[in-house]
Formats: sequence, structure tokens, C-alpha cells
Amino acid sequence: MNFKSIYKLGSPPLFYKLCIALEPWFLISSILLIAVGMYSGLFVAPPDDEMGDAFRIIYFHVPSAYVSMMAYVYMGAAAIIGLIWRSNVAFSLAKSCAPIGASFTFLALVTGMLWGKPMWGTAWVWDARLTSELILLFLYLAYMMLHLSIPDRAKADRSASLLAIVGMVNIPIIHYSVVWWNTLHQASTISKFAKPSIATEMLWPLIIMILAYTLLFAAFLSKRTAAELAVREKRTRWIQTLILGDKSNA
Amino acid sequence: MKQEDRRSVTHHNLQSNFLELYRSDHLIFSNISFELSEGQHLLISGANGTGKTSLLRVICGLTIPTDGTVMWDELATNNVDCTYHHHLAYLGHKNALISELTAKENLEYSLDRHRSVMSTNRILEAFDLNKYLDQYAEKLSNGQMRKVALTRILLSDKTLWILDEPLANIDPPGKQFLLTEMQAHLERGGMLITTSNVNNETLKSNLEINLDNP
Amino acid sequence: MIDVLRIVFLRDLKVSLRRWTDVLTSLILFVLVSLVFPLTLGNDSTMLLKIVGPVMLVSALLANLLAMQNIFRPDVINGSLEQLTLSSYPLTWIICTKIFSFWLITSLPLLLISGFIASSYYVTGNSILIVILTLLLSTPSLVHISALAAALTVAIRYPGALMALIIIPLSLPIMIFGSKAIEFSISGIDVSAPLYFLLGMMFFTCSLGPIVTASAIRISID
Amino acid sequence: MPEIFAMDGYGFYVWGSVLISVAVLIINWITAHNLFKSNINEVKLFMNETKDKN
Repeated sequence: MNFKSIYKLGSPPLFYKLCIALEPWFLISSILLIAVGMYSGLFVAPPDDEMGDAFRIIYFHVPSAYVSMMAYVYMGAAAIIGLIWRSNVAFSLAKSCAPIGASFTFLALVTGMLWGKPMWGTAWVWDARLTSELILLFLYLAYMMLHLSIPDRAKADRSASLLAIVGMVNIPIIHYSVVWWNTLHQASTISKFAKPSIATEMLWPLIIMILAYTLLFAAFLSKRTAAELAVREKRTRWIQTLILGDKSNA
Repeated sequence: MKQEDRRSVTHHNLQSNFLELYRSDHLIFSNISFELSEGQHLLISGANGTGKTSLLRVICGLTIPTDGTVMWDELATNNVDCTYHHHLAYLGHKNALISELTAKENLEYSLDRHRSVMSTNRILEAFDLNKYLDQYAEKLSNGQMRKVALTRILLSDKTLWILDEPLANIDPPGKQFLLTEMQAHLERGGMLITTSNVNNETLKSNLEINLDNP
Repeated sequence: MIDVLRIVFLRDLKVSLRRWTDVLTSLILFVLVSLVFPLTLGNDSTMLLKIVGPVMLVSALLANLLAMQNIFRPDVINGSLEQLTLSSYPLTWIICTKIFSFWLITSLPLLLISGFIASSYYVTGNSILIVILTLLLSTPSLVHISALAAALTVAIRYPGALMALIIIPLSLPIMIFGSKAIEFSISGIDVSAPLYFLLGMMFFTCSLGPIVTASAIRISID
Repeated sequence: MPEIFAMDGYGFYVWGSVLISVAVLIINWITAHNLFKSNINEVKLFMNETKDKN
């Protein structure tokens, strides 16, 4: 089994080079996909019989909600690896996941509200999914605030990772208690972005957009992780040669 | 704990190799290696702020070093079946006295008190703490608090004592008694690590680590 | 091992009793918050009956948030928490007893008072018992979550806002199910579902909480 | 062409979400880029410091 190569991937210099190399590719491919996805989502896909064109917001709401959820799980996993093997790579990954995840959660919330306005008349509707997104935003804020308020970077990494793990474990519990609470209050609202069994020609732009958002997340993540890793490893020889090496485009 | 009994006959030893510590990217100390066996005293000297306290905290396992390991009886201290903390008594700058409790309660409630009442009185007599026993810890003076903390260390029959500037702000008779107690501890086969920046009347040490030269 | 835990437990109990002002602040806060709502909402019984659940839970949460700020902080300042981490006994169990003694001191009085407050909200019959039972089942989880937040923020100078930001999102399930349990009991619906969930949450946090809090303390003391 | 932008009456919401999404993504990229640049400078600063010291 190629455990060796996986372990080698964890070594900071290799990971740093990987991030620097892959980042432009992620960016370009995601921009292309977004262009295709947006065009097909906004113009090509047929309007929904019930909601008319307002349903097109789904192409912006579902991908960002998906990425925000994925980012937190990714952050939790990186936190676990970081705490067990005390590796700077994992801590940098966890730290850079937080702001990106928080921005996608904010995006999901705003598009959710813009979706709610035409659909139910009021921007903020205590729908189970929107409320869970809001709580997820607070979990991200808690991680970032904790990380910022501890001066020593190594201690901040480890304490915040602990909070990320506890948060990740609690996400399903919070989600299902909100869903249970929501079913009590109003009959489950027929909302398009519960499992949408929408026609295929509406579906494939959504798939493209989800893929595009994930690639975009990967691009931002590798850029930020490279930055965080460089700062954490600034004493080492390899980062200094790398920095001096590419003096031109830094 | 069968393994423990068989070992207690043989000598314990504390060993550290190539310890190194960075605090948010600036070097505190590096490349510290020593081997301490029973009956020996290690003195860590150096000016203020050269990392003596950090080195002590690394040795006793409070701070995790950036590099290097601390070994007790050939087992790394963070190993699960290492009995390091069974034999360790640490006293840092903070006296670990709870201010709401009286001095006597502080001594009673410390986790590792096994010694008999007789030896307790002997130490309290020497430090003349008897009349302050019922005072709340916060009302005691610095020196008295230090003495109560030191009494707790002297009472705990642990093999390894790690003391951070034990002789600081203690009056001469107390200092004298402490020196004799430390000497008796070494003769009993105990181990001792102390730091001091005023290198006058410290205990003669078999080993010394000076943190002055960077 | 057990006598060590007994020592830690008795010591913390004695210290907390000597520091009784903290006990009182959490109690007073609980009563005051429950006092504010009837005064502001007027005292028609249907309204009060509807809000007694949330008021109880929210004031328990706020009381916890305040009281738990100094569970570890004084011990870190005077250095006795370092001695606990360095003792040869597992830190998790020591933290467990410390949290239990703090629960006894701050949250148990809340349970006793909540009965009277509930009756002042026109709650009658066995609903008062359900209110007390709900608080009994939800306060341990709240205490453990607040202890974790306290351990994470012990090295920070002004942890107030950060602790709230950590505690409230994590304790939302307890808030939801706790207030629902009280609401169900008042409107006569079967109460077992939310109570079972609260029980489940209690075991979940009380078993995993101390482990995470212990490692949080080892990290903060570093 | 204009009725495409109208999105049968919901134009404001659809295009609103499009604009916000694009804006947030661009802000994300800018902050990531700035962070990278400032961290690299920080490493360079640190290198110069250590170079003078020894």
C-alpha cells in the first residue's frame, strides 16, 4: 500500500510546492466551469413550472451550502490530524479552511434569504436548513475568534483545532435537533431546495456549479495554506531557498 | 504494578537529549542534553530570561519541546506506561497555594502527602510556620507562602525534585534548613534539579547547564 | 485513586463555599432573568405558561456562562492546576470531579429555585416536577460545555464574549429539547421524547466532555 | 434580450444572488492573495533578521 507516498505528502516542502503548483490550475478550471454553469443555469435551463425563473437562485445556494458543510468537515479532519501528528501542514489547512468556509456559509445564507423572499414572502424563514447554516456560521466565527485571541501561534493552533473537532462532532446533533424543532413548528414547507427531484436539464448545471465551487474552494485553500505554511515554517532552510528562488514572481 | 516493584530496586535515571524550544519563532534554548542518576544534583544557571523556567517546564512535561525527548528509566515521558510522574515533584515560580484555604488545609489537600505527622511537625518547626498554619494562604507573606509550598515538596517522598529558584526570598535560617534537607534528599538517593541566578550559596552540583551563552 | 478524587472534590467544595459569592451570582442571575419576563410581558397566564420553558433554559444557560468563567482561571493563576496535571493520576478524572463539584455548587441551587419560579409562572401539578427534571437533565451538559469553553479560553485575558460564542452554538440542542420538554408537559403532551434526548445528550457530554477539557487544559497551560 | 434579464419579475433576486456570489468569491480570492503576499514578506523579513544576527 502506498502509505509512504501519503506520508511523504504530509511533509511541508512537498505540500507547499504542491499548493503553489496546483493553485492556478484549480482557479482556471473553476472559473471556466462557473462560466459554463452560470450561463446554462441562468439562460439554458427551462424555468420551473412552480417558481418560474426565481428557482435559478438554486444554482448559487446549493453549491455554497454544500461547500460550507464540506469545509467544516475538512477543517475537523485536518484538526484531528494536526493534533495527533502535530504537523504544521494539517494546522495550516485547518486554519485556512475557516475563513473560506465562513464566506461560503455567508453566501449560502444570503442566497437562501434571496430565495425565501419571492418564495415565502419574507427574507428570513426559520427553515431547518437555513437555521443550521446560521449556526454553522457561528461555529466558524468561534474557531476564528479563538485562533485570533491566543497570541502564541502553536498554542492557538492546538486549542482552535480542539474546538473544530468538538464543533464537527456537534454539527449533526445540532442539524437534526433543528430539523426536529422545525417539524414541530410548521408542516414541512415545500421548499425547492429540500431534495429537489428536478428534471435532468435543470440538474446538470447544478452539478457543474457544485464542481466549480469545490474547485474554487480548493484554489483558495491551497493559496491560503501555502501562506500559512510559509509563516509556520519560516525558520526552516527549504522555505528560505524557495522564497529566494522565486524572487521574481513573489 | 509488578514491573514497578522489580525496577524500584535498580536506580532511576532521568535523561534528556537535544532538547530545543522555540516560543513563537524565537529560540529559547537548544541542544540541551544531560543524564541525571540517583544522588545527583543538576543546577541550571543563567541570567534572568534566558529560558531557565522554560527548560524546567519542558523537563517536567508541562511544555512540549519543539525537538528532543526527555527519558525516564529509558522510557519517553509521554509514553503511556512511563512512571515519570509517580516520582516527580515540581515547584515553579507560582506557589500552587489556594488563597481561600488556610496553610494547613493547603498542605492537607495536596495530592501526594504520605509522610507521617512527626516529620511534618519537624519541617514546620524548622520553617517556623506553626503559628501561621490557620491563616488563609492569601494573608501569608511571599516568603511564608514559599515555605508552605516547599514544605509540601519536602513532605512528598518523590525521588525527583524540580525546584525553580528554591532559595529565593527565604530568610537565612529557612535557607540553611532547606540546604540541609536537599542534601539529605540527595543522600537518600533522590535526584534534584534546581535553578538559581544568584550563584552564591547554592548546593554544590554534580552537573551544571549554563544557558547564558546563546 | 478514589481517595485522590475525594481530596480534589472536598477541596473544590470547600473553596467554592468560601467563594460563595460566585454561587450567589449565578443564583441571583437565574432569579432575576426569570423575574424580568413576567414584568415585561404582563402576567396573563396563557402567555407565561407558553414561555416558562425557554425562560428557565435561557437563564440556566446565562447563569452557567457567568459562573463557569472562574472554574479553572484562579487555579491557573495560583499554579495549582499545574500540580494537578503533573500528578500521576489521570487528569480527565480530576477534571470530572472538579466539574461535578462546580455543578453541585452552581447548578443544583438553580434546580431547587426553579420549582418556585415555575409555580410563579402559574405552572401547576407535576409540570413543576418536569421543569425540575428537565433542568436536572440539561444542566450537566451545560456545565460540561461551559467547562470546555473555560478551558479553551483560560489563557485569554477577557474571555467573556468568546466563551459565549463557543457555548451557545454547542448548547442549542439542549436549549431546544429542554424548552420543548417543559412546553409538552404543560400542554399535556407525552414528555418522554425530549427527556430521552436530554438524557442522551447528558451522557454524551458528561462522558466525552472531561476528556476534551483535560486536553484543552494541557494545551492552555503549555 | 431585456426579458432575459427580467427573469419574469424575479430579476432582482436572481441577479442579486449572482452579484453577491461573484462579489464574495472575488473578495475571497483577494484576501487569499493578500495573505499570501504578506506572509511571504514576513518570512523575508524574518530571513533578513536572522541573516544580520549570525
